[in-house]
Amino acid sequence: MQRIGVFVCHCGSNIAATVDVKRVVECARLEPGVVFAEDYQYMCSEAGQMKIADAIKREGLTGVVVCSCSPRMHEATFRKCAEGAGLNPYMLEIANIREQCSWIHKDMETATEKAVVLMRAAVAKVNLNVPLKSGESRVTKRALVIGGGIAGIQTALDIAEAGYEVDIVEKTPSIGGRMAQLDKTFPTLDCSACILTPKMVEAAAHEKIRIFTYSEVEKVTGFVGDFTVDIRKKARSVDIDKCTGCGVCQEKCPSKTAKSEFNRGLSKRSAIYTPFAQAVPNVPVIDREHCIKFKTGKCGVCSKVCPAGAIDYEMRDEIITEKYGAIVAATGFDMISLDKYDEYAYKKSPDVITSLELERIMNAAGPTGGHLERLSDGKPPKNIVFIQCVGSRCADKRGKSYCSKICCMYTAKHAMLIRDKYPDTNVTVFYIDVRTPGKNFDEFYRRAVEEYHVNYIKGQVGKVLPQPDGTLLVQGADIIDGRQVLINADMVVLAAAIEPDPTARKLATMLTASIDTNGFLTEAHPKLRPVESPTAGIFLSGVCQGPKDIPETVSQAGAAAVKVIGLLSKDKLLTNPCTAKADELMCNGCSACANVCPYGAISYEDREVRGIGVREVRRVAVVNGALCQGCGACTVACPSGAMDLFGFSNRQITAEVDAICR
Amino acid sequence: MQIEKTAHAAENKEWKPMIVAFCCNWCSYAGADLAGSSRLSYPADVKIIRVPCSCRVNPMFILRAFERGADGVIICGCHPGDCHYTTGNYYTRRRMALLFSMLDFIGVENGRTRVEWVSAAEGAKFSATMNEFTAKIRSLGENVRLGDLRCRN
Amino acid sequence: MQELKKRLCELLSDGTVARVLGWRRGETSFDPEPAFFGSAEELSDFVYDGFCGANLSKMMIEAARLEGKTAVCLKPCDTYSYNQLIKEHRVDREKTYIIGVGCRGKLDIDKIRALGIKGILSISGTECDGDGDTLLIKTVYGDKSCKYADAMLSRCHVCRGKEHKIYDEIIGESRDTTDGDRFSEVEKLEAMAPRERFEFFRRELSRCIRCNACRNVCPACSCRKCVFDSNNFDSAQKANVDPFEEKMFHIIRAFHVAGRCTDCGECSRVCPENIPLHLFNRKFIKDINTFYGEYTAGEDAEAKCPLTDFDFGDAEPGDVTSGR
Amino acid sequence: MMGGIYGISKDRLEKLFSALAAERELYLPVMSGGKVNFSVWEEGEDVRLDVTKTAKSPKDAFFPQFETLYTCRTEEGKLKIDPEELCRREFVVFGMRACDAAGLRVLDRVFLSEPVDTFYAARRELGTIVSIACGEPEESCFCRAFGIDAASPDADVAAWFSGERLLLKPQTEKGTRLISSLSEYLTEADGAEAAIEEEQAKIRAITEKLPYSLLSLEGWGSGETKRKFDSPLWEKLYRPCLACGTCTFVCPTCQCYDIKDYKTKNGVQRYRCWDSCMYSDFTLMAGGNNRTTQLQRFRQRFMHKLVYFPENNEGTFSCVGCGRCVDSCPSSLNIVKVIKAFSKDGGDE
Repeated sequence: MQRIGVFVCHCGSNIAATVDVKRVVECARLEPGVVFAEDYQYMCSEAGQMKIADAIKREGLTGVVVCSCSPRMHEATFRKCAEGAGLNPYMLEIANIREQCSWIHKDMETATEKAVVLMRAAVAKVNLNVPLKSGESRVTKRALVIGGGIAGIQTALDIAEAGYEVDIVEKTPSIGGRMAQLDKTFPTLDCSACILTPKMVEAAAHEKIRIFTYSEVEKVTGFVGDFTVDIRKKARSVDIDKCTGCGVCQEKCPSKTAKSEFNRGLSKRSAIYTPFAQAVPNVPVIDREHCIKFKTGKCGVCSKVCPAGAIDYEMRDEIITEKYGAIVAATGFDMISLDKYDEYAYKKSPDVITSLELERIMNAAGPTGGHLERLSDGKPPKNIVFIQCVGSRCADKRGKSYCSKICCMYTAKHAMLIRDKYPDTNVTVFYIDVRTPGKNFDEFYRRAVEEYHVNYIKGQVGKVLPQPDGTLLVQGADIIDGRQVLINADMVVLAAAIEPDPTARKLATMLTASIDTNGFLTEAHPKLRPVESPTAGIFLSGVCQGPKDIPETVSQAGAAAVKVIGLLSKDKLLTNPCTAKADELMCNGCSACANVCPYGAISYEDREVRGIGVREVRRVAVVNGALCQGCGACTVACPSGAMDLFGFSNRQITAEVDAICR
Repeated sequence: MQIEKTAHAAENKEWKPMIVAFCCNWCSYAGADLAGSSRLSYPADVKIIRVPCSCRVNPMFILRAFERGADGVIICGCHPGDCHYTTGNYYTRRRMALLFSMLDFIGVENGRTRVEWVSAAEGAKFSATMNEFTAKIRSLGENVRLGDLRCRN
Repeated sequence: MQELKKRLCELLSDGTVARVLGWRRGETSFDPEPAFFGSAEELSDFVYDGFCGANLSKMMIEAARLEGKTAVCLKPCDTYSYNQLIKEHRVDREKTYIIGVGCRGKLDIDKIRALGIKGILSISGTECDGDGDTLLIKTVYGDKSCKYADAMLSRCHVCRGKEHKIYDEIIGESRDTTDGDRFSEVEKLEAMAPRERFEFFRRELSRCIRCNACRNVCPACSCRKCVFDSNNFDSAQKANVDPFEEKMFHIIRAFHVAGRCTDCGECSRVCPENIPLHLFNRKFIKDINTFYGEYTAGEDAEAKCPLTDFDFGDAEPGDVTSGR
Repeated sequence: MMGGIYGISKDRLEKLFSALAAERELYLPVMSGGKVNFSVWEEGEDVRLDVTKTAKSPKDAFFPQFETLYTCRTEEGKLKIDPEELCRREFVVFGMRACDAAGLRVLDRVFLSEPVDTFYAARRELGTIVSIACGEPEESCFCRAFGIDAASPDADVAAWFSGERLLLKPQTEKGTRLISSLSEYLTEADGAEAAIEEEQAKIRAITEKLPYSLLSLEGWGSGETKRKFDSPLWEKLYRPCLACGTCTFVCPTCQCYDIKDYKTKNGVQRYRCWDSCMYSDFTLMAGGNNRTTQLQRFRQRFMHKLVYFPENNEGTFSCVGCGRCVDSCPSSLNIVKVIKAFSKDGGDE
């Protein structure tokens, strides 16, 4: 039997004005298990807390009920107080007689009656409480960053700067990501490469950072503080240690038919290649699909010309297994496929391009050497039409319901750059809305309109029709003037929606991190925990969590890094003791609980089970306390009631029900 | 030979509905707190039990409440998609849809059970829901079809 | 049956299996009991006829603990249960040799008694490989007869088909026995007023004696310890004390097997008080089909149980009950 | 009036029931949901005296499946105990069979021996039994094996259907009182002795032909307890047992019960309810259970009925051969199979 103390708070007049606290105290004294009850002006005050602490010691209390404000307010306060007095903090429960009683009821009689019932329910629960102890788990002081774009690089650098080891896994041959493909960045118009490449180099050179390019995460097990990850290093066919990055192999390679991924397929590359000149590491890979040696067995030119003898056709995929304390997802984005947008003639005309393709065209290292020209005939375009929200804010299934966020700004950038460099080019932008919330963003957009005279038309484009003369007839609507607009354009640029990188979905499954309907990784709380996944130890950096621009990405990358650092700085993690646990003797091993666990916290083991008249090996559910977050989904899925939740046990809740209903 | 008892003859006291509300810790309990701090009243007949997630609510608890004389049971959780534990309320939704349908099937008035999604920001909705639900229960009257009469002793 | 018996003997003697799970001839021609047979000699008592209605799949949980392989005779409907047990890791497929036995509907001695036939001494025409549709019944009060179909268990009239969902080999022919709609009883109740439904269930459940036969025979109720036998919810009870306790027991039992129940009908078959317990399960099956799409528990050993699954667009509990 | 025989025509039975029920509670076999069970009679119910066996035995008129023993409650922090009142109303159980009446004798041995079970004793005192001879015994009947004569029930009033008449013969003082109170409806039956004898002869002739009637109980009863207990046959016999309580709960002689508490608003209601030796928590104690396997539990049931009970009760078996368990076992297991298995080879295999 417990020895319970009940403490009723007046909360000044907040409670006492509507609840007869003395009567609550009197009723409490009659409850089974209650050995002490008193009331006080402000239980949360130092003097109030002293009363609780003193009573715990003096009366030898084994349980405490505080009738006061919401547990969301002061449960932690009172539990800490109880702990200070030598009582297990989980032996204390709150009866919420303020928010759920005194504040909503006017009649003293009614409110008091309800307060007594709430007190009884809390007492009934405490009668069944058991001391709980947080478990401890160790922390591996190394972080894994998945994705080597600006988000991943920044996160890795920040973590490394704090002194922790960090590995970056990047699936392409070089880090750099989307930002490396950009020409200029808004709203400052500084060169993307100029600000990114130093960071890439810094990351590569950092003694705490290891970079696995051309690699993918294969398997993740474990939990916060103690993940085990298998990384597949795809066969590069070039020895990274021997290669000097001289580039001879790429020059001499006879197979030059592959489309350059980096240039969005607008140019060709050799079968042995680095994606771009500033690649980190500056070590090529052999694209085995296009390599003549791999296809026919004959060739081997690269091997012959390599002065360092770095070419290794025999190289195989390698699996590296490493332990990590935290994992950051920074898988970034891609543009949606425009296959279903026939009306814009993207597939039909080479002069209808996406914004990212325009970035490459405008870039000095791009397919046209930085000259703005039509891909069909190489002529400079005189009329360019930009179409916004292609697949963004889209009501139908072809596109995305969300705003891709960056398109308004980069289109303003493109328009401005074109007007600046080629003043005789007409630039028209069709838009639904122009959204420019960001530091210096609206000013930037205004400049495009006012200084550079970019022709912004509010309205959508219905059709782009390639004309026999090679021009493109753009049929749009101007909804402000309420008229149809026909433009003969030389080039049409589509601001295609961005979507999470396709690998994110698979990764989310591996990490048991949740994703939303659009495939973006979900944050633990949209406002208060925006860089954490609901799955402990998994953090989110960059566009994998939702559309964002570079400054936002970098700040989120930093924020994720801080969370990781905070985690890695601990030697041990305290686990939430209100976790589920299966009674081995009753467990059927049926897997129903594991099927509903959102955290992958339940596994099955063949264990020897011992009980009265029982001694056999059975398949039983085992809950990993470090992973379990205590939602209780498993407890209801379990038909036998073998699975129960500490702190909210079946018997505790039943007792509360009984106490309320009697 | 079934031992059957009929409902107690009208007790002298006026009948007041007894309503059990299970609220998830993260959204609905906070919503109830907000209703409180906004002084949005609802009947004292509603008594809240805090659970970590609506998916913690076992049908056993609901039937137990009815057995012990509750006249109505309401379960409140985060809106679908907003569950603190990502998926808990989706399971609640299925479980309760089936359970409520079954209760309806055996002839229990289907207004006695309810699931409502209430976010931490919806204090007003919480209060309105509880007012509405209590009114519904009042109109249905005392629960005689599910109660175990012994608990009234 | 001879072919089946011969094959079972072979399996035992060539060492494929260590034992056979089937039915042993009883004292009369209508009380065979489920039994394990360890040798060809023991098999002389083996029987498989119209009265072998018991679903043996649940006994395979026990068999999984025994040394060596067990050959089990499963009727088409039993194979659903077996699949479901695989899904729940309760049986060991590796240690099972499934003989899919033919079925032309199983008989219910109570149905015969309900026809006013008393003092039954023996019944012929019950063979599984026979194709007569009349049963000849010898009684102390003279010879009687009845239609095979009239003596069939209710469940056989709404059989889901005679296809074995899992087996190693099939022996014997099956015959379609379906002549009713599986959900018509449920629909009939649904169409009644709540008050009438309540009276119906009160009347039916008031006969419950809490013998637990329905639970103990149920292949989905395979819990090592039932919640109603444990104190986990303060719910240990064996008394039928008050009308509500039976409701609680039967509702929770049906809820626990929802999405897992294969509608094998054993619960109703064994109820000594003739309570139509299958109505609860069928109601859940019907609801699951309506709300979440057609689902047949035990059709395979992989599909996710609807109650441990969800869809973002699932119906709200409120819509579900008011929608009718 | 003792010794006389009274008759009533079948079509006036309904009137008789009304008269009986007006003064006291009347239990009759009533059909509901396709099953016949004894229940407190109300006007218009489907009374089925022609059905030989009710699904459940009528023992719960005397020993209900559930009954409250006392109630504790706290008032102002003080504990109060309200003992449950003993039965004070008279009642009649009409239509019991000879086996059921014999079953009560078994219960009497348990509940009326010291210490007397006052709840049972009070009901036994106030209950009058009218038992009807079995006009159409069924194949699962084997009361004869236990020396029970289905043709002449041992009860307060014995009754026989004869043509369109029901003949009633009071056999005890209670029975005589009951019959005299019904004089308005009954007539002294002429030539009844002969009619009864004729009916009895018919019943006995049928009983002869029933498959289990000649079941031999040789070797059962006291003695050789250990040999039977250790018999390897149990291992084979128990296998199909589902561990349900059907056999126990339909049985007219099973007397085990459990005592439990039900939490009420401000205390507990202590009640007892039938228990079954087939259940895993039967006789469960803090330190565990002395029978941990189903084999042991299964064996207990039959050893108790056929060995332990006769050992302690001058050879009386705790089975009356009503055959309800034979009819209702989901696995077609039953006491007949057990008795026969042992009689073949004495249980040594």
